[in-house]
Amino acid sequence: MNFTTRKAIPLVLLLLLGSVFYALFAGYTPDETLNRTASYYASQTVQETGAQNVVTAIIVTYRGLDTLGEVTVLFLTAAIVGLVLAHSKAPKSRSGSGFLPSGELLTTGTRMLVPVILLFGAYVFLNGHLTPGGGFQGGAIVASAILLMLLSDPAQRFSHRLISRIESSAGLTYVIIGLLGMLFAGGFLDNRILPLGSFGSILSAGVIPLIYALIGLKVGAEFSSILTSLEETEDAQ
Amino acid sequence: MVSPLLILAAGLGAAFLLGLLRDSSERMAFYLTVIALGFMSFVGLSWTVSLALGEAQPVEIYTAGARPPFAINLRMGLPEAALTSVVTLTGLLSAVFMRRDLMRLGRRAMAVLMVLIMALSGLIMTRDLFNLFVFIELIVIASAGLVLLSQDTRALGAGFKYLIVSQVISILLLVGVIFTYHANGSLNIDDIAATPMGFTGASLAIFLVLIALVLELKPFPANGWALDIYEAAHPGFSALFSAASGSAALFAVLKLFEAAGPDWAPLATGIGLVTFVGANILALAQDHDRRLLGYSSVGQIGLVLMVVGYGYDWDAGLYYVAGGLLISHAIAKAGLFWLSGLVKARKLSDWAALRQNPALVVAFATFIAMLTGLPPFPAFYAKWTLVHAMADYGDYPLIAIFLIAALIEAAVLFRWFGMAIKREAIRPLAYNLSHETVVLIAMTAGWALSFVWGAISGLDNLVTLVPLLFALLFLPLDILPARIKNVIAIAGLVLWFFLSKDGLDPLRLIFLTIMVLGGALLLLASFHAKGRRMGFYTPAMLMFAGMALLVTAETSFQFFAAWEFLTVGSYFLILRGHDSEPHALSYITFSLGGAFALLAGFAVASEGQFVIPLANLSEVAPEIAPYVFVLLAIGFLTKTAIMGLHIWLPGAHAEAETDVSPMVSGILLKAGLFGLFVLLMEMGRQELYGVDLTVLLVWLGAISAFIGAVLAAFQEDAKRLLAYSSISQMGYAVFGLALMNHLGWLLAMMFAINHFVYKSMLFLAVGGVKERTHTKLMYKMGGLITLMPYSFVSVLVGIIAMSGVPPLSGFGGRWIFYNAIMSTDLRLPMILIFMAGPVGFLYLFRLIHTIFLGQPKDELRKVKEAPFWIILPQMIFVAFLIAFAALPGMVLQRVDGYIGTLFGDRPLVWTGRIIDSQYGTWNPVAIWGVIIVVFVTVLLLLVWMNHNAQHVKQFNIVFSAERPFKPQTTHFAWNFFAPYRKAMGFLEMPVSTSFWTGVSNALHGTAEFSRKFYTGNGQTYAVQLMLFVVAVYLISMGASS
Amino acid sequence: MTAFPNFEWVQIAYALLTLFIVINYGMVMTAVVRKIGARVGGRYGIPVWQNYVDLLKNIALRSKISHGVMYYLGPVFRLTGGVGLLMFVPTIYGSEWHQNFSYAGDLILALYFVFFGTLGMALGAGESGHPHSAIGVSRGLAQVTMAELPLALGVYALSLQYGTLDITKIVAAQQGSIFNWTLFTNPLATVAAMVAFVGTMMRSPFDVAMAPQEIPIGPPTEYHSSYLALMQTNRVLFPVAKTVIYMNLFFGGATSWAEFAIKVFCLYMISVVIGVVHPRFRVEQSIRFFLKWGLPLGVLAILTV
Amino acid sequence: MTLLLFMAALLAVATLGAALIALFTSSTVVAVLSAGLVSLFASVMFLLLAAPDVAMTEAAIGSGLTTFLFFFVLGRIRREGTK
Amino acid sequence: MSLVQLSLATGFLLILLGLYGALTNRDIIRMIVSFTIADTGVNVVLVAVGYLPGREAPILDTIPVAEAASRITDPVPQALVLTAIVIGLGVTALMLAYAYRLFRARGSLDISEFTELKW
Repeated sequence: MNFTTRKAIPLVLLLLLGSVFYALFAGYTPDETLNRTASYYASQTVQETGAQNVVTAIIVTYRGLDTLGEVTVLFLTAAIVGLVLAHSKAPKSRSGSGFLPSGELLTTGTRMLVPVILLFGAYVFLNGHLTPGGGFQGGAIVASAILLMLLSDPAQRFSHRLISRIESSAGLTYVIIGLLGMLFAGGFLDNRILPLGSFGSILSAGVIPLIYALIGLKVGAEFSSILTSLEETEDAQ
Repeated sequence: MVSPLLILAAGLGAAFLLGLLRDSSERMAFYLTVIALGFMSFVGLSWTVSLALGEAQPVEIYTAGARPPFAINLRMGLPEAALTSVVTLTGLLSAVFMRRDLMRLGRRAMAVLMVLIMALSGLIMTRDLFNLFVFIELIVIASAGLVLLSQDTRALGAGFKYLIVSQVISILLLVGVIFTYHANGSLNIDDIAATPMGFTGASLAIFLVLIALVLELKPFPANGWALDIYEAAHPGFSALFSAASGSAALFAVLKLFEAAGPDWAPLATGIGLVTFVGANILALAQDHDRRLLGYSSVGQIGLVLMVVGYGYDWDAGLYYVAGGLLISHAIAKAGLFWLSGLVKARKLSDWAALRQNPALVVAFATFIAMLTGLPPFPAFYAKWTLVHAMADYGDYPLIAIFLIAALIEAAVLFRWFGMAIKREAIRPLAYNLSHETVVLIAMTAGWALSFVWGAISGLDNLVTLVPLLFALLFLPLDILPARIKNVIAIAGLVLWFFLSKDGLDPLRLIFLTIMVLGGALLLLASFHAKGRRMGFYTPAMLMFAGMALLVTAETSFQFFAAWEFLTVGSYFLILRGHDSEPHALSYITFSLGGAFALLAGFAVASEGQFVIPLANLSEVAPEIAPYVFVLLAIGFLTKTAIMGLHIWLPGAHAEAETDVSPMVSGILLKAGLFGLFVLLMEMGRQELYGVDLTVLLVWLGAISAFIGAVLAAFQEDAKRLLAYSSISQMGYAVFGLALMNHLGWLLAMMFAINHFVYKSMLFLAVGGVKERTHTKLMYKMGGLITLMPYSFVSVLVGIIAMSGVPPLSGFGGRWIFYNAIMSTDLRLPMILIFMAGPVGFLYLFRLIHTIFLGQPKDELRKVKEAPFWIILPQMIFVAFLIAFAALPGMVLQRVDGYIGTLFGDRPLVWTGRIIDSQYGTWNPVAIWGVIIVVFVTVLLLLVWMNHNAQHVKQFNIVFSAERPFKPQTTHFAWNFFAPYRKAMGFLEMPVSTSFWTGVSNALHGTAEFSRKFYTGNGQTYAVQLMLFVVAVYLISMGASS
Repeated sequence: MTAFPNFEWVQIAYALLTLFIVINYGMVMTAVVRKIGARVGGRYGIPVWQNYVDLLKNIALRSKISHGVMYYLGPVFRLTGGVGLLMFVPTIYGSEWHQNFSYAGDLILALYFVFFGTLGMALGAGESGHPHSAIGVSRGLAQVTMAELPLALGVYALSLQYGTLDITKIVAAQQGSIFNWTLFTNPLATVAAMVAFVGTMMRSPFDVAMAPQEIPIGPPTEYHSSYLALMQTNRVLFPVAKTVIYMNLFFGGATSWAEFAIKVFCLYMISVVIGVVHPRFRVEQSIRFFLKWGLPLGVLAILTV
Repeated sequence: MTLLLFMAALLAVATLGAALIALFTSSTVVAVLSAGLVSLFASVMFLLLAAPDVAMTEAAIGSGLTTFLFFFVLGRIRREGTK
Repeated sequence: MSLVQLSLATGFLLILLGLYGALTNRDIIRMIVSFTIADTGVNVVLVAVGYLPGREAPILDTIPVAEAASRITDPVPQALVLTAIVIGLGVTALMLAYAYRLFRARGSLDISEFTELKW
């Protein structure tokens, strides 16, 4: 395939696909009011879940199965990345990302920042049912602490075992909570196995904060696992 | 009942639990995996069983304590339960299969596997569109991970291509999902069904969803990436990828097509059909086993997709058909992929290693039979029902395309099977007990499901048929010595004959006698085999089972199933021959082609029923009757090897084993004849475009009779000569039948009996000679008369009988023939028949002369008479021929009477031993008397004059004024009929061979050409994928406008 | 003995009488034909009793060897074929004495029994191991495949015409006037059949199977002495028996031995005359000849009945 | 409202511009950074579309973590490729 | 042109650009980069489709529950996008890991080098 056809065929194809998209675009009119699903959530979320953040309620409860799948995606990715990299015998070399030099400032800054970041992450996922943010965002923030540590000291080793334990326990607890929902409430992942508490307080919305905390831990652990797997080389293990 | 959600929870929980284990405790991790998968399978199976037995009702599983569409819900109905069982069980078995590699890679790999199975189950059960997407992504990621299990470094590239394509698919899917949500205000699949959109503006959204899901099914031609995975991945994973992922994705597609409404169904039908056809054609050019399996997977899934689109409103019927196909596919494909793990090298021919383990060969055969939809497997019922439904809708072109593609698929698979049976393995089979166990479990599951499908089919449950079970009995008995098995086989045949003979009309009784008792008689020859003779008795008994059932069949379904049994059994038998691989393939291809024509014929005839009594063929509506007739006739004529459809026969009959040749020639061909009998009896004359089809048959029969004889005269190979002669003889029989008068039918009957006797006898005799001389080329023999006198006698009697010279029974045939043609208006076809008669002498004389007369060769001077057990049946046949020639009435009179009731006339008058017709007389006893008296007198005269004749040595002849000393130059044998060839050689032009070769080359050429599009470049695959989407979009928009 | 209706031992005597007459007639006639041929060619020729001399000489010859059982039986088959053929055909119409055993079958029996002797002979010759025998058989068989065709078609046309396969009935239908002969009622069939007749009489131009004038070739190559005697007997008997069939089918049969003698002689002479004036065909040439002439005639015959 | 729209338009142009750079630059590093920028701009757009949760996630994961993933892999490849 | 349309258009264009890059760039890393752009585009489209003009984020801290139905925007697409983003990251990470392994296997990142499996 020569240069022109290699680029021209995709171009033509994408123009055609673009026309499909254009048809979607042209036929789209924003809704005036919430559709039935959304209006159900708008009116029932508080009553049913006790969460302020409707998105959180949907994610953790109504579409909890999706979210369970979602953390499983990360779990899978972490596992596979670990598999992929653990079994590629890297040549011995100096460790480190190689293009980001770690200066004194960064190292010191890291030491100070890491606990703060971790705390902030925890805050984000514990308040997920009240404010924007939640397990995923919080998990990402937790992971960024690990990232910072990696950047400042590329030779740093993390306990894979610990990460994996956190990840697994969180996941297992998540599943068990889900099953408890089947036993004691309306179905798998029903959040009402704990009292809904007072609306707007941190200990409200049933089991949502707990789940989001678990998700935060799990996601944080998974991100960390992926990052460390990508950074570390085999010979260091 | 435990909640089905536990399947998901158990999978996930166990996956997470694995993370708590130490890295080093792989063993424990593995056991945990197996236990979890076992539990998942248990839940799935228990639901399947309770739902199937009606003990449980389908349930909706709500999550989060809210009703759909506000929370995700799952469903567990019978299809869901069944597919979940398939998925989880495949997962369990694959886990066992991949034990070593899983242990090598550790608990993380096991977790990935578990998540994959969980996600597949979720995909099946979920009723939420976005949840579907999540599960698909899980499947994609887990699959990409498991691809890495393979030690093959190329798997890496394949996995990456898969990821590229999946990205594109998920983009399309997400865009589709969100716009569907926007249009419906709900993500629940059932809500989409409740508010059908059809081809309105919002339909684009559902189009994107559908096409994205269809792309997950690897539709042709947007599937290069999937094939690379099949080729490179670990076989254990490929089994999952094909069986479990394929089934789950297909069910997802089914759910959405059901939801999207009937307007979209043609899309599925079209894509499915194109995929089925395309994949099978491409598979023709494959030499790599796993890639071939990949193509086959793609094709099978395409087929089911087609059914999904076609039968979207059949309810239970859809699950029966699609389920039958899908479950056959799943078991067979998983089984084959697992088998491929035991075979060390990757060429198709390397599967020859399987022969080290007969059980695995049986498994291989089972899987191939399941894939090709042979009875008694579920796909057989499914195919039957599908074609009948298509016929009911009047979609005849669809039937044709479907059956042709199915035929190509069968050819691909049987080509492979042939290689496995006939080629030499380069590398031995891997020894792995757990792998073997897994394969055998799959095989057992296949048989078990055959029972289930048979039981729910509302038709006959084929697995419970006694003859079939009898044939299968020989699988475990195969460890016994051949002689013991032979005794059992003969006893079984005789017993079955006496059990089933009552209540049959004389015509059927004769066919039953030829097929079952005749089989027992021929089996006497099998006593000569030494050792165990593994793999002979099951196919042989399968063939006889098919024939026994064929004769007693009362409905179209029974008939067709029996037909398939005998076809398959005989294929395996023929394949046993020494150089029979290509011939067996051509045999099975033609036979299945013919069988498919039968299937189509029955389907068209059934007019909305799913099975009809054979007798109802006479009540088919007049406007479709001719087409039914043509289809059925094609099916039967393929079996009788009418000229044009004959090219499979010479090789198949000639290369078969000594005792198999008479079975497939003497007996098997009668199945086609029997079919024609039934067809003509029920349907009579039919006209198509003003052509009387029976006249066409007369012509075909005459042409076969003539050309077959001419070709036989030109053969150097004794068994090929006999094979071509069979074509000629069957031509006579077809001719007689098609005359559509009493005597014509009697003629056909006479030929059926005679041909069975003398062809069996001749094949046995020639086979016996071959056993001793180790060649089939006649010019290499010569002068064997003194060494093999009994064989000579049977050939002598055989050829006299066959040529129609009085006094032997062949003459009776000719006499009836002349009487028959006197009472028909057809004249011209007779010319060919008249020409065929003397040509018969040519090949017959050649046969006896070049083998038994002339000069014996030095290397054959010490050969012994053929083995006793081969001679014995021949002598019985000789005795029968003589008796039958003198007293034809003992067999024919009742048949004649019966045919008389059909035609309402009595053209023959049987007075004592004399048979009179309106035109002449046949007095067999008198003929015998005169000939014997004259012969003996003359002989005595000669003895009186010449009693002291001395036997002289071989070269005591004067040849060109000198004594020859080399038999090679003195035995006039090679190209015996050179002058005839000079004059009539143009008839030898291989017209039909070139035609079929051309068809085959065209298909292979297409395959070779098209597969070049699979460049191996991931980007190109992505481009093809999008091209596919755009093309389908344009086509469906064009179709809807 | 229901197979032999009205059987009386005397019938055997009658049959033997027929046989005796026919053999002697054949002996003399073939000698006469040869003599005529010689005279026409300006030679003196053989005496008319020459055949008897040859026969006796051969019977008396003492060189008696055998190449095997089939070789031994070959001439037996051959002569049985000739005798049997005569026995299955009514010789003289209306004569109770010379109906022979024609009730055993009809025209079809006769037509197929023709091959009995040929086949046995070929087999016997084959066992002799002499390649010339086999070559002769090969040529003869190849030629006969086409030569018989016009006859078969002619017979088919004729039996359609008369609506019977019974030779006696066919002859009966031709009685009364010479114009009732098939020759006149169905000339096409007759001509077609006569083409076959000429083709199968083993005379030039269709005698490549035997090639009598050159090196010995053909089935009898290795046969000598009493074997040859049997074959010679057959060689005079068989053509006559065959001619009788043609006579019965196409030329009104014979009601007396005189008519028989004349008709057979005339018919026989047809092939002789043609043979004298035509050079020999190679096998493929004769096959093409029959395809070109015999086949269309036969087709016309069955189409116009 | 028009101000909001104007900002959004600007944002859209910037997003597309970053995307074009990501596609057509010859430097992989620049491409990765531009892709991160696309994500960042997109998260701002999510804010405008009243989706703070999404905005946070996109910023943290889409533009933050993803970019680092790229750099880690690029770094490994560079280290091993230069030897 | 409204905000929704603008975002939609941006999203679609990002998808198309991303796909174009993925289909034309031979460098595997650059293909992955292109896919992340396309993913972002999908996310933008998802959120835009769920947006109701003039409404607020679906967080009921300042909005009274009773008025929620008339004041908040559709929360469902946002929930979906959250999931999609995380999944996108997972896939990207996986592809990167693959890219690394492919590079290790071949010493090259050119996709057209990895065509040993074909036909």
